[in-house]
Amino acid sequence: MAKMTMVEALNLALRQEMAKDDSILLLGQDIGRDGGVFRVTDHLLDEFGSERVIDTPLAEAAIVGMSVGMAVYGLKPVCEIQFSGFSYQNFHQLENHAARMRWRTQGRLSVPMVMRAPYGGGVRALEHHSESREAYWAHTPGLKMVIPSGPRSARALLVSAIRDPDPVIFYEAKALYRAFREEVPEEEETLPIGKAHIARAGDDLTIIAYGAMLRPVLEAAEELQQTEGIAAEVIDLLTLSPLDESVMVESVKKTGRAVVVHEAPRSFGPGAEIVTRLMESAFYYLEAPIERVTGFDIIIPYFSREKSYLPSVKRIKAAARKTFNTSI
Amino acid sequence: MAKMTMVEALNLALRQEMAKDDSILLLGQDIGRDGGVFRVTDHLLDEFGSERVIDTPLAEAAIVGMSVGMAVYGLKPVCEIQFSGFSYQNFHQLENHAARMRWRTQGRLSVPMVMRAPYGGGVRALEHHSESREAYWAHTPGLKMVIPSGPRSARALLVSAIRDPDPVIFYEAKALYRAFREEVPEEEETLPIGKAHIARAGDDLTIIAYGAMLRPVLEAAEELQQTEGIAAEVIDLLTLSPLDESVMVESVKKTGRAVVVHEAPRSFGPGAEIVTRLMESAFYYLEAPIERVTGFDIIIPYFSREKSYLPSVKRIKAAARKTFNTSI
Amino acid sequence: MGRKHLALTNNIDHLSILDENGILDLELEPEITNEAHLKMLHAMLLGRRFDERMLDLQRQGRIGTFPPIKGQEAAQIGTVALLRDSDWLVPAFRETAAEIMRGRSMESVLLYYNGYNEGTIIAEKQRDMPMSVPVASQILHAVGLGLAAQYRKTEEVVMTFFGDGATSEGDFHEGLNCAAVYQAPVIFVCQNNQWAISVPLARQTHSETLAQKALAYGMPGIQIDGNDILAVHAATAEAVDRARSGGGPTFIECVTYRVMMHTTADDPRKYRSEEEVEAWKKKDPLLRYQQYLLTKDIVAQNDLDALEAEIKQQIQTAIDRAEEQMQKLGEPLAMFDHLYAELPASLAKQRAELAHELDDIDREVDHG
Amino acid sequence: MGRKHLALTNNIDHLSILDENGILDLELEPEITNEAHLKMLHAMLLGRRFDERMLDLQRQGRIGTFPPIKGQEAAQIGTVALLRDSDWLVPAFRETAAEIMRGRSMESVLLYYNGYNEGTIIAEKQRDMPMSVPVASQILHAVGLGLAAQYRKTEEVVMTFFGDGATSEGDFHEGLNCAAVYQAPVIFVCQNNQWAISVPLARQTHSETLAQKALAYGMPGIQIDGNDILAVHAATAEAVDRARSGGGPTFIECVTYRVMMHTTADDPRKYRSEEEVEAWKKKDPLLRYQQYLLTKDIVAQNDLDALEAEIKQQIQTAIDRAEEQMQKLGEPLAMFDHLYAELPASLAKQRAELAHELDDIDREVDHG
Ligand SMILES: Cc1ncc(C[n+]2csc(CCOP(=O)(O)OP(=O)(O)O)c2C)c(N)n1
Ligand SMILES: Cc1ncc(C[n+]2csc(CCOP(=O)(O)OP(=O)(O)O)c2C)c(N)n1
Ligand SMILES: [Mg+2]
Ligand SMILES: [Mg+2]
Repeated sequence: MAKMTMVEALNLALRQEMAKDDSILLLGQDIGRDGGVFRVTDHLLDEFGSERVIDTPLAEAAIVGMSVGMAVYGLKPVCEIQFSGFSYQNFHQLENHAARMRWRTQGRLSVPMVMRAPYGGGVRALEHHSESREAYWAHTPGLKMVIPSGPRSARALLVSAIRDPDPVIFYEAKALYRAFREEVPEEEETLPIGKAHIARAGDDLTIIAYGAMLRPVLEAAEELQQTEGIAAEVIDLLTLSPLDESVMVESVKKTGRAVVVHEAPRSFGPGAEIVTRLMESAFYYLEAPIERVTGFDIIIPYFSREKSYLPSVKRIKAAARKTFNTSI
Repeated sequence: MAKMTMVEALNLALRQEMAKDDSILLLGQDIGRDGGVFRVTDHLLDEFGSERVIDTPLAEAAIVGMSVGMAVYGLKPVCEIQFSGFSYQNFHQLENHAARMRWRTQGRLSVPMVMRAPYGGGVRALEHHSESREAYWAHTPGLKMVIPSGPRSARALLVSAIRDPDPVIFYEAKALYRAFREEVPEEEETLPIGKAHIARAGDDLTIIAYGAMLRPVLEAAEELQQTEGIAAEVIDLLTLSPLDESVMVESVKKTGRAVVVHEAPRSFGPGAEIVTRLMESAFYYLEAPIERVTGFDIIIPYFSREKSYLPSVKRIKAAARKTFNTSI
Repeated sequence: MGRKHLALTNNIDHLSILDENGILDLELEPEITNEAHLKMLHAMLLGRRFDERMLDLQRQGRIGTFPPIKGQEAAQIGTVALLRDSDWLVPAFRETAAEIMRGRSMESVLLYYNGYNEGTIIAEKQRDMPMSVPVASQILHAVGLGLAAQYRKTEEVVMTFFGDGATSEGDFHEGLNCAAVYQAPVIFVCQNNQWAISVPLARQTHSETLAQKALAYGMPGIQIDGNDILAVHAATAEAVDRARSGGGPTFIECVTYRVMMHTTADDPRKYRSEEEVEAWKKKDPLLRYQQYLLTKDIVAQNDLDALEAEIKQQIQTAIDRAEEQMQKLGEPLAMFDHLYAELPASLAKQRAELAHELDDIDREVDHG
Repeated sequence: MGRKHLALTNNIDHLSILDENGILDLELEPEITNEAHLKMLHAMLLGRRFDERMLDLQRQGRIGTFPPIKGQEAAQIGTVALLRDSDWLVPAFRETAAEIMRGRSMESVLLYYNGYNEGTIIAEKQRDMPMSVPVASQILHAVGLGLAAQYRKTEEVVMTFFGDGATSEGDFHEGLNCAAVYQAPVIFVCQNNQWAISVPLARQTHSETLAQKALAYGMPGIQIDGNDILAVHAATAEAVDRARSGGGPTFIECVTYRVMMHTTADDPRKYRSEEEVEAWKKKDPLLRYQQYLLTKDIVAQNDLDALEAEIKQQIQTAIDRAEEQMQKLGEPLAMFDHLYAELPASLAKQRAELAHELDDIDREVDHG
């Protein structure tokens, strides 16, 4: 197995799938000669030609709208929106069409497309380049919303997303693109969409996270174990929608305590749904209120201050401890 | 006081505010000669002229984007998006700009605009005309999200929204437009944005709702009282963002039980945030899991089936009863 | 150096062959077989009569809101007539006649306007998209289909429809621009019916024609009398041939008129004059075409009468069938079907909730 | 009847006055005062030198990613020079020189590219919008400002900038269409620098020029040599006069070139040839303009030298000040300021959370 960055792992997924299935096409801004601004599509133009690796004009609604048409035709477009902060330009194409085509035609036409987009902070990017608004898509019926947490899950989930018969929004944490390497097998590997992963086992507390937040969460869990003897179970959601309720509920039934972590703004954010599902299905097991560690309800600040915005190990640990202070 | 429909009450709010303040302009599709497809702007063209009641080309991003520019200039645009299902076409203008201008310029420029849009089901409308996706806006930092529940609150809140120094998304339940009449005073009346209203007092159970759902909730509360002796307190949120946490929390601290009702799809919907706030601040007072009565996580079906989709009195009552079955 | 006019590759032409007075430009008259003429006549007449009948039904409360097409039959039929079964149609929401000519059943239309999801099912082999309500959004799907057809090295072409109002939307622009960049085999048909609900063309755009918008994309564009089916047919044939042979997209502006209300929920008297409507009624595309066919002896008056009777019967049969079908439809649980290929667990739970509730109702009915 | 070419109201001209070889079209040479020339020269030179210096700073890690403007100074300065203080500038993100000429401080630019929100503050009386990153989105704000100025019956005009890539976005289309419908006093300046990151113009649109896109809106459009400040100035003067006198909007395509990388995060060697870049460097707008001013005796060589020295000093002062300021900025709690006019209760709570956390850190630092 080779050690790969997430960028390389995503590239591998695309390359291998494209080699196997000529109905897979890529489209997006600067994905051809340039290989994408993060190089996820590097060299794919050379390998598959400009008919399959299509640089588009600067038009997000077109990228998604054309993908809808291609998918209806029977192709499997994997489009890239250069930054998730520019996916609002194509919101209507997803909500009005991609999410509805199968349902509207009662299964006759469908839209097996993937929309890839980098999301999240932590890489000192310009404005509009660091947002984390996965909740918009998770709340949209008809879409699936997937967020891998590292090179290996990114590769496996992207393959699954491409093969999925329905439209998948695939968010890639910029902060993870080159942050570390992981063993990624050359041979095919997939992960089921809609299944969470227990990234660390523990009996005292459940911490639920996804994407770039998994790493600080695991760090916090380790420190909690080391310094305070708290054994945290860490759940990596991997898919936000449909949400894998049972894994979370089982864990919390065991631990009685939970912390939910995400970069997205707090209010009406993904954490609220997670908390609510736990409340609905594990209410009588809860020893303390569930804590949310999240971005604040503001625009993520320009990069000199973004660290104070993003959930930190310290903040996660503080929330974890709070679930043990159950005095009324 | 005259008895008015919600359409008439909204029209009154616009007419009176425009007469007082010449910086208020209306723009939108068919709002001029036609008076809006729901007649909310009826006769305003005649009264204020085409410079202030501006029919726009069929371009939602333009409607909102031009409003942003006008607001920056110092005007107070009140724009209409013909149906909230078409507001995704202008999502980027709200997220990228309206919501950020004050913050980006540290108070130097601001966007005191209102985006009005009809939302929700129950009027046998065509596809894309019955959605309830207020969560998108409530989750967007920098916006305020207001949803009145009848003629009188609609009039008072629209006046407040127009005077608000920040961008307000103002959703009007189509199902309420002509459903009933209410006394609406001719003289000026406002309601504070960000404040919920206790629509019915009670000690046994808290039901939280807004917009078109208030009426079935009040009906359910009345029936629960009559038939089962359950005294439900009903909270009409009126503003979704910023959320009036304290009113809800106080009520649930008293009742120990809560039901949240909305038309929007359940997952990652507004109810999740409400449940979570209650969990965070009234956890130790809760006698039972909080119930959600909501739209399902699907597209609202075409109108022959929409009734089965929308929360009904029956469904609300069943959920209320469930909060009293606290056996584990 | 200096200041010079730029010469553009494309010119914008206006085309009219059979005018409102029945005068024919013999040189431009297209060659159309009698069989093809009869097909078009049938489709136009069916489109007209079905539309009229739907309005009756709506007024009787037997269907919900719908957008009448009256007056736009030539623009719809003269274009779609050129498509093969292997080509794609991507309609907006006012192409009922075109959709039916392509194979959509009248039952399906009736189900749709009665609020049944079953009304957007596309029949098995049919290569059409369901109608699209969000204005202009479907244009991009047509470009995607065109690119797919191009990628698969087929001869298929894609035809998409939209109104004059749609030309103001960003999706229109992005679609035409991309189609031109990729030289996709797409025919963009704009039914310029002068109105977008209450907004007249002059408030929709400041350009003299819609056809000239093609210049922005370096794309051939043409304006035609959209009530003249011969002109529509001729211009479309040119565009389809070009697209099929790899020559790329074309923009066709059909100048026509929305004789009726925008939808049955609309009252056009609020914003336009009777005189304007009356003037346009004189340009009726169906009468003009029938007159032409009679003059050319392609049909006789009694053929027309027979056709009317036949169509009346077809429509009645469709209505009867649709009303019968609706008795059987309406199972609420069907709303959960086909959102995803497989029902996710959380949705299955919600479906079960509704099933339980419906059971309760049944029981209440049974025992109450 | 028949098939006829349509005559359009507008023609698209190309304008060039001072070419890359220094040859001047005397008839078209605009009348510009010496004072105005010196202002433009200062602004162009400052724009160039500041850009170069920022690149150094970026390479030294003293600022973050930024988009260089080199080669586009004439397009920015020849246009903005025509604005009054009471007019509005609505920039995209590559108009640093234009913004500075309008009054933005270099410190503000440095703060912005160092990730400080203080870098988008607009100075008190300045009628400019902050730079806008989402491509083409700002175009609509310009139209809104123009409508507001029109409504208030002022003589103000609005000038907005965007790139060649921006012309593919829906917002571009909706903006120009609306401006033309309302005859809003807006000047749309497209800096066609041939590239949108790695996408060359030919893959951005199939039209021969960008200027001709104005025809879609029934709007005057002109293509000019954007490296020729005299042409830029002349075309802009015409457009500004038209807008100011109620004649409506104009679309100006400045043909120029992005000599440097898209941003400092970009490597253009991946997608374009050195030869192409070298060829364009020969068309440098600054050298051409300086030569013209020398020839015309508007400046002498030692004026230029003095100007260089002065600008170098100005830039250094700005950098020193910015770096000093940054020492004092960075209070994280400031991120909660100014999102709303008044801090809502729930946000106040979150602010308190962060304040508490920061206090903890202080204490840890104090005692640890
Ligand atoms: C994106 C969007 N905005 C608004 C509407 C509401 N609406 C439906 S049809 C229509 C007018 C369409 O005009 P045009 O494109 O000329 O088509 P026509 O109705 O004349 O056939 C409007 C505004 C919509 N369906 N979609
Ligand atoms: C809506 C949107 N999509 C994508 C991007 C990413 N992006 C930033 S600049 C750019 C290219 C812009 O090209 P052009 O308009 O020609 O301006 P230039 O960079 O050449 O000045 C892209 C794709 C963005 N900022 N906004
Ligand atoms: Mg129309
Ligand atoms: Mg460019």
